[in-house]
Amino acid sequence: MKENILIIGGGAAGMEAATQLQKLGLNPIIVEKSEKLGGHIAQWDRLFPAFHPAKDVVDQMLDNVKGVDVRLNTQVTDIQRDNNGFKANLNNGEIIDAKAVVLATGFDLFKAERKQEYGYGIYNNVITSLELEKFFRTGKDERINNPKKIGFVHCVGARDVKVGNTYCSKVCCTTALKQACEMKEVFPDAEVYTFYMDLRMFGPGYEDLYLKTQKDYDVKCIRGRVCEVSEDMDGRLVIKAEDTLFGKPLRMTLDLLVLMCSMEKNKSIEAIQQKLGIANNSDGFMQNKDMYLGMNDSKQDGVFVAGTCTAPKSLPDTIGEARSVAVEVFNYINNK
Amino acid sequence: MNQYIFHPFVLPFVLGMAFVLTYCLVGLVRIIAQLPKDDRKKLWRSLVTPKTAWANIRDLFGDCLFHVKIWKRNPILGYMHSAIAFGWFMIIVIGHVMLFTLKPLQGVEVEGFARTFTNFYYPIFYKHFATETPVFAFLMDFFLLVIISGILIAVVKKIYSKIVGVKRVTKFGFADNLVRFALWTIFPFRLIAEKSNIMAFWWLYSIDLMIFMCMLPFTRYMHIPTEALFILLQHAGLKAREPRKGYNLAQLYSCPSCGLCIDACPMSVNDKNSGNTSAYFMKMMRNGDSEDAKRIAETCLMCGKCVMICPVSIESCDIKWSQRAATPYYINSDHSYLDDCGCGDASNASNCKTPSVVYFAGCMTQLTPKIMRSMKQIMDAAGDDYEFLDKDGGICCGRPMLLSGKVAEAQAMIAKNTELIKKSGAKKLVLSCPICYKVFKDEYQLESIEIQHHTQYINELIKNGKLKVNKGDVNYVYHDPCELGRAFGVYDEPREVIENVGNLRKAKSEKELSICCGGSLGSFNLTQQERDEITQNSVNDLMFNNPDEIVTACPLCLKTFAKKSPVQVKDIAEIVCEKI
Amino acid sequence: MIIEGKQKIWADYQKDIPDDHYFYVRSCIRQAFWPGSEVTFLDITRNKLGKDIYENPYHTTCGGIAYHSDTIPQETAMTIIARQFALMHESGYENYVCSCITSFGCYTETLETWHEYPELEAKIRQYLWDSCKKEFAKPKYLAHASDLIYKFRFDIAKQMKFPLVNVKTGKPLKCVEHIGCHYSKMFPSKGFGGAEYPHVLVGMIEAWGGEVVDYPERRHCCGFGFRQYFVQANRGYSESNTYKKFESMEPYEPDLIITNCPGCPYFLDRWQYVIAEQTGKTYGKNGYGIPALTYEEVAGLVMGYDPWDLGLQMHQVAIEPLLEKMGIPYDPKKKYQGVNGKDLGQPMCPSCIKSV
Amino acid sequence: MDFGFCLSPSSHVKIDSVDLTTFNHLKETNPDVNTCIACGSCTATCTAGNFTEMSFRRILLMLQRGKEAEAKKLIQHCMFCGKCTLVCPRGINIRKILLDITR
Repeated sequence: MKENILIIGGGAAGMEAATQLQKLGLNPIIVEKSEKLGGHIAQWDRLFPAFHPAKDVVDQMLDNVKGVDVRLNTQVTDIQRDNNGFKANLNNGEIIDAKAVVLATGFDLFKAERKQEYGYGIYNNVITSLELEKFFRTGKDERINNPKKIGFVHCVGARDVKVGNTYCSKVCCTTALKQACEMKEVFPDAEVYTFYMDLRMFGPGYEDLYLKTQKDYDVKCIRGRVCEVSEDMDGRLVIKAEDTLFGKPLRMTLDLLVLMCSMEKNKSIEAIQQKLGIANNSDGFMQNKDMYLGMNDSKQDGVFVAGTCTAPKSLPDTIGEARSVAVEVFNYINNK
Repeated sequence: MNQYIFHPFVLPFVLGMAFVLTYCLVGLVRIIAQLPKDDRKKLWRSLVTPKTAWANIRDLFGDCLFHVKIWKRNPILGYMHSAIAFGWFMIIVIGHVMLFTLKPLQGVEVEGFARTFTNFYYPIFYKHFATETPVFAFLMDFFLLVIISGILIAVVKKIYSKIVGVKRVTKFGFADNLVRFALWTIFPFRLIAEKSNIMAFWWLYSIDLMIFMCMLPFTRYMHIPTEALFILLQHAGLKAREPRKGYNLAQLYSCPSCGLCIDACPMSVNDKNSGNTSAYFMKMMRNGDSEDAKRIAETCLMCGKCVMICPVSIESCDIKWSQRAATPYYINSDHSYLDDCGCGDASNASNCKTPSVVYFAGCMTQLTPKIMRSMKQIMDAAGDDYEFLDKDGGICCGRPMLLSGKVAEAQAMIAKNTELIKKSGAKKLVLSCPICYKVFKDEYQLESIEIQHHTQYINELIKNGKLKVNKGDVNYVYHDPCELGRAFGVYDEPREVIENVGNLRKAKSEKELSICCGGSLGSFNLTQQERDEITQNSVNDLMFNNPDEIVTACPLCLKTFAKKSPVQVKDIAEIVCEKI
Repeated sequence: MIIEGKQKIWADYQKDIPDDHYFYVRSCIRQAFWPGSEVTFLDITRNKLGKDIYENPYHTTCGGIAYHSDTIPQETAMTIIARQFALMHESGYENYVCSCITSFGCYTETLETWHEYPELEAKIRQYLWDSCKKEFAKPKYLAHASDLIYKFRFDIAKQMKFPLVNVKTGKPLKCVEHIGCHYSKMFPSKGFGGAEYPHVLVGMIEAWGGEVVDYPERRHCCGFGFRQYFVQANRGYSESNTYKKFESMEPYEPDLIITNCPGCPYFLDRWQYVIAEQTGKTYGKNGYGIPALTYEEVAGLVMGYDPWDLGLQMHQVAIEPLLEKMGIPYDPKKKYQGVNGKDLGQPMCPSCIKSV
Repeated sequence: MDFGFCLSPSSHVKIDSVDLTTFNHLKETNPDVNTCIACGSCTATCTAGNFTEMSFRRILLMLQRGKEAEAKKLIQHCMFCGKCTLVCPRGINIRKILLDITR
């Protein structure tokens, strides 16, 4: 009989891990709390750096997990170790026995309203990066009315002790530039500004995207964090920042402000995480065994981690980890 | 008037001739009038100075008729040009000589004004009006055939230019093509008319001549009359001043648009840029198409290869420079800060002795510290007392500023550097950068101070035994920097130095044909990508004989080649230093 | 503007204020600037709302101005504060209410510091004993006086005679609310509504019928800034900050400014005069300024106190247009008469901004 | 009346009202101007910068922030030696841009 592997989370990491585990002859079971697979990436329109449709990737992944045992709208309510491995209770009353557990629980998007000074939820024309992706997908958002001036704020909820997140969320810089270009495509007459602290173009083709953003799309990148947003008489946004490269404070009026919300640890999994004895790292994400050779191992035997549950990651990083976790699990089962 | 001394078909010719003569005369007066007073004086003086007068005669024949320069470059094209030019010239000369021996067919004698008038067209259409002596008949037929043979080559060249060794030819507009067609057909028509005496061909012949002469001022064929004037002006020692006036105007009209510079231009490595070559630039300047001309003037690398290769010796770089200099600027430079800076002032250094050599590395060399280090080691090894003028960063030599057309602005830098160099008390100035070398040679008034590029300096050190070097077995190829080679003919010294330390291999194009590295400060407009293409082409040329290393003598060439070269690129100072 | 978003934040930033029995400490400079305000506060709380509010005659300055001007060390300031708390304790109170925002900031900062650094608290306890022989005690609740008015804003509304409404047009008055920086910018959780969208004055304005003006420079400091003002050469900097705020609020045509800090109404009031003298510009209609009032003065006005009893003649910017708008009767002759009918003397007439 | 002090001008750059004519004009002929990443190489190597405040990076920013007069003042110090162009990691044709600004 094939060994059961419990995968918690049906996003990119969970689906890819399941795909590979199935190929390796094991029986992965995905438990996904929402009504469909795909996770955050399914809410995305196009992917950086080459504007590749996210749907293509998600559809391919969905195709790959056909035949995998998937429980949607389901959550693990309790999990215990027994002689055979793990016994997990699901909220639908089902009990799953599994030899190993893969935590692919992903991330929560930082709640933009927590950065009160940006006025998300208070000013009409402040939206989040996720909402902008939805606009790209559906073409609908009543707050986006042919804006003439658009601003992007990087590091919302990242690199900021004031919200308790000191880490870099890794993907927001590239996402901001990608979205800035896309806005220029939708609104060619608009002036687009991005406000960054550092531009971290860490991956292949990302620096080219940056160059393209500047040269072809005429997006203006200003080094400085937006510190204050207000509304003027006409309901337009007045922002203040420092142009740190110029060494002067700067203010301008915008029609739309997009907040690049960072990744935070998925809090809904905390109870199960505690039951499994997985600690958090200093950034509040799940701690893996070590960051070099044990990145997929937790400190607990038989419990593995993959994807953004341990740190902010890009999609290729996540898929890479999901594949490597499959090998780790396979070796673990075979050596038992 | 008797039909045997006049026929209406001469009228088109007479009309054309009258027009072109008037046009040329007016043009001549205009150009002379546009010359500054001093230049005009120079011109008159040169005409009566035996030396320049002789040179004028020599070149008028050599260049305008025999096209000696083209012969040297390409014998087929040389023959083509001299066959047409010299042949036609001979027909005209013999025709006029013959005038006195001709017998009108009806024995009608004409006197007075009529005689003068008939003289005007008689030699051109003589066969219709008179019989000639056999010797002249033979000579006339002979030269007519010579011309036609030249035209045949032209036709072939037009159809398939590679057969005569030309890759790219200038592209022409309607007027140029029309006149060319007229030129090609004049002589065959004449031949047929003379042999058959069919009236229609006499007409065609005459109309062809009219088209040629009436259109001439508006086409490149204007170079035929203008070149003669240009030779005189050039020999008078005039220099380019206003972009489209005086001497420059003569230069512009002397360009035959032959297109030899198109293949020569390093920019032509990309076909898109072959439109930026001198041939097109001259054409645009003639047409007054100034926006495009301005752009090309600033795109040019100023490597001087087109000037070197030009069969007419037109100084196109100078014209481009004068175009740059004519550009108005709304922000003036302010280099007053140079007055109080004690930059590079090493005279307060610990050794109070007056150095024998003052070394000026230059801005570009500041970016290639290995040249500076090598030079220091060489000078130390040679035991020369030297002062390193811009050890801690100096002032620009002024050449880049001059290249942008700003003469007065460059003077601020020239003055400060002059002051610092003179203050050092040294009798010799050694430079590492040919860009500096050019401006120091041309513009600086350093009186008794000898100016050397380090290739010359090192060669001298080796020759007089002050510097001992070992010969290695590395195969080097030497790249002639434009501002050292073509500008000053410093070809031998670097080669002698290299042969002292290793083996010298030949590049495909050498010395005056050397291809610019692409990094030249002369160009303002070329993009990095366009420069890279030029660099690659130049590297390929240098790699022709598979050398182990590329050697150059310019920090900018060094930096530029280093990006694209498959082998190590070194400065000549560096390879010498390795062999001390 | 999405009001629900603000309401959510307001709901998140609430704090406990006890219903009765307060120990009240005054502000040094308010007594000089706006003597009517603290009297009115005590009168409203004691006589109109029926609360027990005690004032100990031995209380002193909190030391805040000296502390923020870098003239006394933190330990000294803390010992002064500890003495104030000890007086409260001796008087049998545990709910500490201060009139001044600078004080409120100092108290909050001190209590938080003691909480984080118990060894410092021990040190201050010793200092207090050494210097005053007083028993160290900490208040159970700390509130700013405006918190109390906020808490009882609806009770005041019930007794309201002149709501913040223009009697001629029937429209609500446009009110700018200006919060003292040290109210919640240092410790957002200590102020009603937090730091970004404080509710303490907004709540009063809404309860009393006014309309809040939210203008771009709402958060900006009034320009007092202690050292910027104390040195004459730096006063232009202080004035420029005020100028920036007025330039930003001007298009909204506000009828009045409500403040809860001693310095803010002073600077927002006096700098209007200086700006007018220097630039010729006034921000109200017809050459008048925009009245900058304390929350007690506004509470007093809506409850029907006589404007001159409230001390409104102490304002440089003429208050009369506001009184006309609200329909509050006043006797112009009594403006510069003291309580005993004595002539207080009129201010020198400014050349630009209207003073009557 | 002399108060002994006066309003100090705002240090804020008000992007809304900045006149970008010069910069936009420059951008048309030199799209490179957009691609500066403010690394400062040009400033560090500048021959004139050895003696003055000359900085191409700052000049570009000044033009974008409405400080054209200051930019034009700085540019007067340029010697057009071209070192900046040689060191620019983005391959911006700095020398040409500097020349164009002065026109």
